[in-house]
Formats: sequence, C-alpha cells, structure tokens
Amino acid sequence: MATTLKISAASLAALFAVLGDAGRRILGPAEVDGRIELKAVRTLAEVAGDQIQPVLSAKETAFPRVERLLSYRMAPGKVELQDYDPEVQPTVLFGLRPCEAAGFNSLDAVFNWDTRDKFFNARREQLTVVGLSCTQADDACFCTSVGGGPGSTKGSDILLTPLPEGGYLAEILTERGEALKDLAPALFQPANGEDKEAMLAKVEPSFEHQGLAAKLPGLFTSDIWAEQSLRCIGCGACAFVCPTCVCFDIQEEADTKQGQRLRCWDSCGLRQFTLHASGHNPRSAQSERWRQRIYHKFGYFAERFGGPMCVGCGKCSRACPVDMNLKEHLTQVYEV
Amino acid sequence: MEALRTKAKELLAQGEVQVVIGYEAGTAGVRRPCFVRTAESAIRLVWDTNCIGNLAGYLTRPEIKRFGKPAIVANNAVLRSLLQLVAERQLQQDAVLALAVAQDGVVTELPTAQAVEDYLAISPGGLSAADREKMEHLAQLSREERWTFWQRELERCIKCYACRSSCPMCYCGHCTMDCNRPQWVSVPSHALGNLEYHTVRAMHLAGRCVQCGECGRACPVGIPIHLLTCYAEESVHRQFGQQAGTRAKLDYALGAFRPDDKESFIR
Amino acid sequence: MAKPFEPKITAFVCNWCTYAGADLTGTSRIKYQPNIRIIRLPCTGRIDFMLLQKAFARGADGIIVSGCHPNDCHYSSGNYHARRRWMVFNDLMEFMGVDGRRVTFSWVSAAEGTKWAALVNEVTDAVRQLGPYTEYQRLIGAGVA
Amino acid sequence: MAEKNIYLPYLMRVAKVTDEAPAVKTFRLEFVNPEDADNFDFNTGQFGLYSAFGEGESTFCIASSPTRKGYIECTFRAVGRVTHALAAKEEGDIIGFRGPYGNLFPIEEWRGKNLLFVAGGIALPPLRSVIWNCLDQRDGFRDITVVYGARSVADLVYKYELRDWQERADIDLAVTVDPGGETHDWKGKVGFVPPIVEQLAPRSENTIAIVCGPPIMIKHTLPLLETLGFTSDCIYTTLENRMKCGLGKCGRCNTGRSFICKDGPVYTLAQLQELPAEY
Repeated sequence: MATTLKISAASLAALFAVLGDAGRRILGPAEVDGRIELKAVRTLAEVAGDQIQPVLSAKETAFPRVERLLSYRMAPGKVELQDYDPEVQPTVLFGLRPCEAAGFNSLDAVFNWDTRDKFFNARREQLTVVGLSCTQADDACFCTSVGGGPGSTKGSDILLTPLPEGGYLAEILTERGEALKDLAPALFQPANGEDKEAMLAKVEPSFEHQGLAAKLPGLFTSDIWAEQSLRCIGCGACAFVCPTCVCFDIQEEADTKQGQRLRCWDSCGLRQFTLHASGHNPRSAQSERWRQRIYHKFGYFAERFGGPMCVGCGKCSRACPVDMNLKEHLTQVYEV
Repeated sequence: MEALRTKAKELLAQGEVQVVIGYEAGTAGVRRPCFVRTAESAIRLVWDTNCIGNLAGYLTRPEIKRFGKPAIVANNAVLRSLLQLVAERQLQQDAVLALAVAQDGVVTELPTAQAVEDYLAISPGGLSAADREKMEHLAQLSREERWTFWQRELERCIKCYACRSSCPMCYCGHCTMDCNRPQWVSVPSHALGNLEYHTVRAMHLAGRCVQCGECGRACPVGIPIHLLTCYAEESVHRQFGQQAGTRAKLDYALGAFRPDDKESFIR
Repeated sequence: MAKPFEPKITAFVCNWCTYAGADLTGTSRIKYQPNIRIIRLPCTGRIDFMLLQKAFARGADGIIVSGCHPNDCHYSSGNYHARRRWMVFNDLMEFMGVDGRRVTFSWVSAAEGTKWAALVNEVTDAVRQLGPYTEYQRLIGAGVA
Repeated sequence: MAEKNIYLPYLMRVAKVTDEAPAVKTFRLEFVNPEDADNFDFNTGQFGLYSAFGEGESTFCIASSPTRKGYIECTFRAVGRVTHALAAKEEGDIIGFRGPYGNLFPIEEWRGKNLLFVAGGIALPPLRSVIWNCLDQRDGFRDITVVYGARSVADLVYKYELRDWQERADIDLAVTVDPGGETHDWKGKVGFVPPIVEQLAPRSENTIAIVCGPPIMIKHTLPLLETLGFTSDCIYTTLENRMKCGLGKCGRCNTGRSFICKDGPVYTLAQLQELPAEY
C-alpha cells in the first residue's frame, strides 16, 4: 500500500486550503495563551514548529474527556431511554508525532476487542492522521524502547518527514492517507531516494520491552514498586495525558425528571478507582496502584494484545508534578 | 549544599531522624522529592534555586510516616505548611525537624513549631511578586473579563487532581470531591464540573492556604489555579487579619468568628 | 409569541428567622412576586456555598440567602459563622467573575414580614432587569462531547 | 446502519420486592419490552449492571436460575449511592439492566458429581442461582450439600427458601449463625462457617465445592477444603470488583492478567492462585 512521495513546504501550505475546502477540520499543535495545545488551525503557519509535542495527547479526538453515552426522561413508573450518536466532523490530525499516532492502535484494541464501542469508533473513523517525524527529542522520550521510533509509520495515515533540502518526504500509508492525498495529488511529487533518516532525532533505546514484560511476573512482590512510588502523589496527570491510557468512569448527571450518562477519563493511580462502596479497596496503597499501571501497560495488555500499551512519548513524565520519569523507572525495572 | 548533606548524614547516622525529605536531581535539571534513609545516601541531596517544590505534603502521607521521625529540607513554603499542619493538628509541635537552608547554604535546624515560627518572623515569604502582579492584573479587569479569563482557563482542566494531590493542606482522607451521597460536585471535567471543583477547592483552602503555589506548578495544563486559593487566603487575611502558616496556634478562620466582623453587602 | 422573561429566584433561608418572617409575610396578607422558591434550612450555618452553586447549575437566575440578624441566631452563633464564609465567598465570586448582583445576602427576622416582601420584590425586579443568567447557564452541558 | 450502543441498558420493571435482611432486598425484574424478554438468556454465574436512573449503575450477580424464564432476580445490600437508590424502588418502578456479562459456573461439566456449596452472608445470592439451577435438573447431580452462615439470624437471606431446602430430601442444608447472633428460638447451628464445614467433613471424591463469602470466611475455608482432599481445580468461587463498563474496557476490575468482568467472575481456586490478591 505504502507509496513514498515528496511535498514541498509551499505545497503543504496549499494542502491546508484544499483540506479546508473539502470540509475537513484540521487539528494541529498550535500556540494558545502561551501554551502549545492541539487546536483547530486553518493554515500551516499556525502550526507550532519548534516543539516536542503538546501536553495533552490527541486521544481526546476519539475518546473525549467527557462524552455522553445516553440520556433519559423519568416519570413515575416510566423511563424513556434515548440512545446517543455523536456528530463528528471529518478531521485531519496534522503534525502528530509518530509516538502519538501509534497510540491510537492501543485505543483501537481496547475499544474493539470482544465488543465494539460505537462512540469511539464513530469518532475514530473520521480521523485521518498526518504524522510528522521528530527532529528533536528530550529526556522523557523513549519511543525506541517500546517498538517505535522518531520516524515510525505506525498509526499514521500519512507520515511527513522533514528533509535537509527543505520540504518533506510523504509516506502514504493507508487508504485514508491515499484519499487525503487524492484531494490534491498535484501537490505531491515522486520521491527520489531521499534519506528519511537524515533529519530524524536520535533516541537511544534504554531497555527492551519484551525483556521488560518477561521480567514483570517475577517482580510482583519486589520492593521496587514501593521504592519508585514513594514520591508519587497519586494524581491522575500521567494517565490523563497518556495517548494510550483508556481507563474510564461512567457518571450519572440528572435532576428529578431527566438525566444523562457520561463517560469520563479515569486513572488507576487514583485511590477512588477501585474503592468499593463498602470501603474495601483492592489496591489501597499507592505502590500497588503504581505497580498496576506498569503491569497493565507492559504485562497484561502486552499479553492480551501483543505489544505494550505505551508508545514512549514521555508525556506522563513531562506532566508529572514530581518527576516520575517513566523511562528511568522502566529502565530500572529492566535492569533488576 | 555540602552543609546540608553533612547535616543529613549526621542526623541519620546518629538516629535523630529516620528519614530526610529533600530534593534530588531529576530529569533535565528538575529538582524532585527524595527520601534519604541512610547516611550513605545523603549524597543524593541537592540544594539550589531550582528547589522550589513544596515537600510538606509528604509529612502526612502514611508511606512516609511509616519510616519514623522525619527531617525536611525546608524552603519558606515548607516552613509555612509545617506551621499550618501543626495548627490543624496534623503534626505534633516537635514531630518534624525542619532544615531551613539559607541562600548561602547555611543550614538552620528548627526542631519545634516555635522555632519555625521565630524563623519565619524574620523571613516570612508568601505570595511571589509575579503572582501578586497577576492577581492585581486580574483584579483590574472588569467582572465580565474575569469571568471570561477563568472560563477559558478552566476549560483546560482535565480533573486529574494534581492540584489536590500536590497540596500540603489537602490531606483529607475523604475529600468533598469524592463524596457522592449527595453528589455535591459533578465528577466530569465539563464546564460546570470544573468551575464547581475549583470554587470548592478555593473555599476549602481559604484561611488554610500557605500560598506556596504548588497546585499551579503541578497543573499539567498550566492553569494558574493557585491564584484562586491564594486569593481566598488573601481575602481571609484582609478581612479577618490572620494568615495561614504564620503561627503554630491558629484557629481556622472560617471555623471562628468575631461578633463585629465587618462587611458591607448583607442587607 | 415569546413570553416576557420571568426570573427564577432560589432563596436559602434559616428555619427560625427568615422562614418565620416569610410566613409572617403570608399571614399578614402582604403580596409579593411569585418568582421565588424557598428552601428552608435549619440555620444559615448550614447554607454551604455549594448549595448556591447547585442552584445556579439548575438554572436559577438569582439567589437570596437570608437568616437571623447577628446576635439572634437560634443556635447562638450559626449566623456569625455563616457571615464569615459569605464574606470570603462573596469576595471569591467577584474574583472568579461570577455576577455578584445575582446573589443577595440579608438578615430577615421572624418579625420582619414586610422586609421580606420588600426584599423579594426588589431582588426579583433587579434580576428581571438583568435578564436570565445566561453566562452561567451556558455552562450547563458545555464541555460534553 | 448505526452500531449498537453497548452501554444502553434494558428497561426492567420491578415486579416484586422481598425484604431479606436489614438493608438487603431481592428484586424480581421483568423486561418492559417483551421482545427483550424473548431474546434474553443467561448462564448461571453471570452478572449485570443495574441502573437506578438518576444515580448510576451498580454491579451484582443474577441471583435467579436460568431455568426460570421470563424474569431475573437480584439481591443486594444498600451500601452506596446506587444501591440506596435501588432500595428505594417499589413494585412497578423501572430500573435498568445491562448484561448478562462474564463467564459462568460450568455446571454441565459437573454432571454426575456431588456438589458442596459454602456461603457466608450476602454471598449466597450467586450460589442460589447455581443451587436452583441444579435443583431444577436434580437428576443430573448426586448429593447436594449447602453450608450457609451469617452474622445473625436476621442477616440470613432467602429465609423462606432455606426452610424449603431444609424440608427437601434431595438437598442437605446446614445453616449457622455466628456465636451471639442466634435468637432464643434459633434451631440451626451456632458457629462460624469453617468449623461447621469441618464438622460435616464432606467427601471430596467426585465433589465440586463452590465457595463464596467474605474474605475472612474464604481465608479459613479454603485450606480446610484442601485438607479434606479437594483439589484447587475442584473449588470454585465468584469475585466481585468494582466495575463501570462490564465489558473489559474501563479497566477498573483488572486483576492480574484477568478482567473479572470478562474472564471472571467465576474462578477455580487454581486460577485464583495465579492472580494477585487485588480483589
């Protein structure tokens, strides 16, 4: 399927106009109130250039922080249920880093194994991911340790990689990517053996994820979890910014006559997550919750779906108020 | 920094304390909390101008309390938190040995709340100049502009509770936010839920906030939420003349009253 | 045809003074505007600011909070405690940009039936003038995908 | 065609409310939509999420037997927000039900065997589904023994059925209450469940033990059963963790490599020993 083309910066700018005319909403990392956030943009110029990635992940475009699942009206002896179908605009996610793009694969897996989640799928189906390879990385990045890389094509429909001579290598990877390219095929030129690696960031692998997964079963009772989680304050920042974390809560909001059921993000790091109404808590200590986070991502999920539930984007480490650096912690576990 | 390491080493070696809560080098120049339990590992401790986080939240955590008597490397925020925790009877007068480190690296041992109080009387700290400026700027806006400002900011809130978790005064085992009978505040991070949550937080910290700004630093999406609690605290200070984290014996401002409390809006 | 706007006013009152005062308004046959929904609580000390939030979240355009005059509290100091909290809450509302004109705090004793009627009329007129509290009501349902 | 909303519950009418014990009630639920009733089927051991509209959903097992068609029953204790709201429902009120979810008690594999049920307190409901299922096909099984205990006489659930079982010849029932929990006219046993099991000393050959109860009961019963010769693949239990989706997505009930809502709630002791004790 994959074809490799080239696109100049000017043509890429022109592509934005084409996409807008075709009724596509374009979301890209851009500056808002002094912060880089994923926001609706119309031109390439609005897209923030010199940055690693926004704080929040793009998962919100398919798995919003709060979404309606159903609503109802109540009367004595009567309840009228109302199903809900989200209205979704065709959207291009522009400039997603390869790690974040790969994150969608984990979400796809959870929301579609066994039963299909129509809310996620309705949103996901409208997304076209135009990835942008990384030319810089920071101390939180570890994509290469979990099967990704600064130029990895996983999860992207089109992957753009900056070239030293200007412009981008454009790998058209999926039918969706093809459809997007076909909106303006003239803007793309055939590639000519350009070196994709030339400008890519160098991210040295710190550990090897299969090896890590193999280690976990033997470490369940190890002190390492208590030791690592000592400074963890038990908030949900890591999970909420994570492009692969999918755990959610279902909340009811109603008055006496009507109500709705909402789904919102939740985190296994929060004490409330597993707390029973009786007061019993299967994971009552922060160390147990930290261990669950690691085991779920690198053990249980990997076992069920064949790879870690982590793309090494480092968002959790950057968002953590107390610098719980995931790469560092995983490396430590790997080296036990 | 050497003075601090030496002191920590000495305290641990002599068994005066079982843990030193301090800062260590973290990712890319960040200073993060660390818990030194042996004299040999005192070398991990660092002290410089990047040590801005408030470590006092750990003093009430069961995981840390388990270690035994703590010493804590203290900037002004930590010292104020310590006093307020004593005032709220979360810590005994002499339960913590504070190690106040001056700019020049000199370490002062403050073994009791009284010592902390005396030390703070000389160097009180409080709201930073930058925060004071932001707060004054907001106060000058029109009411509608302030509403718009806060709505725009709070729209970013994802209810990760990093603000709550990082706050040394948010030690409650069962927070109002977690009560669901009745469900006082909506759980989802939609517009209403976010406004309600942050109002509750500010109100519940009025008269208790030590103005360390930790919640604002903790916020992953960069909302200056500390301005809310700091403002509520200022309001208490202005109207009732008392300030959290300045005295070891301090009645909760909103749990007390004076018959002649002055206001001008009740009809 | 659009009906003229009639504000919804929620009143949180204490059982011993203002509620009795409102009762007196009724038994004295003093008429006042019917826009108000009275919620009786044991004491102003029980009127948590979260109740006010709930009222706005359910679409109130204006709120009255009222109880015994200082020194008259049935429980001796509930209203003093309440006053302190209102003083801070009032301040914080202002800082957060909540429209303070929509919340009226007052002391109405059991003997002040006329004051209650006048207060309700005054508040109702003022809020009618302000119009619906759309600023706040826009938040209901906002941020839900 | 629009995809199905997997979070949409069936509407159920509360057909009958039975007060079982303090704060414990049993609901008989009938489908509001007859079509739903026709298409609905479940296996013993499965659970569902019950909605009190306006308050939310709560998870508990289906306490009736799949051999009884046209309705389901559930027994719950009013503890939290949803269960309190459910407890306030009366006959004729509408609640929601999502399910059936989870795996099952493999009673087909148990044919021709002796069955030993050990239950404590509010944990009888999941076993009651199995017991009735087996009693309704009584020929398929050999001896059926039930040991059931609660803190006090008042805390025993299904008192009317216990009397019924007491009188039946094809089921051996021992009911016990904790010391001090007996009333002056109590005719059953007094003592904790494990010693009563020990007294009865049930045979382990060709026997399946199904155990469900509070952790302290489980803790003392399991080693006892093992000394009696029960192997870990012949001891079954059912777990209940907090759940939100019931569909293996929300992550809440995840325990080890298992999602209790998908891979459970029924586990053999052998399987349980593979999981971390996060339940």
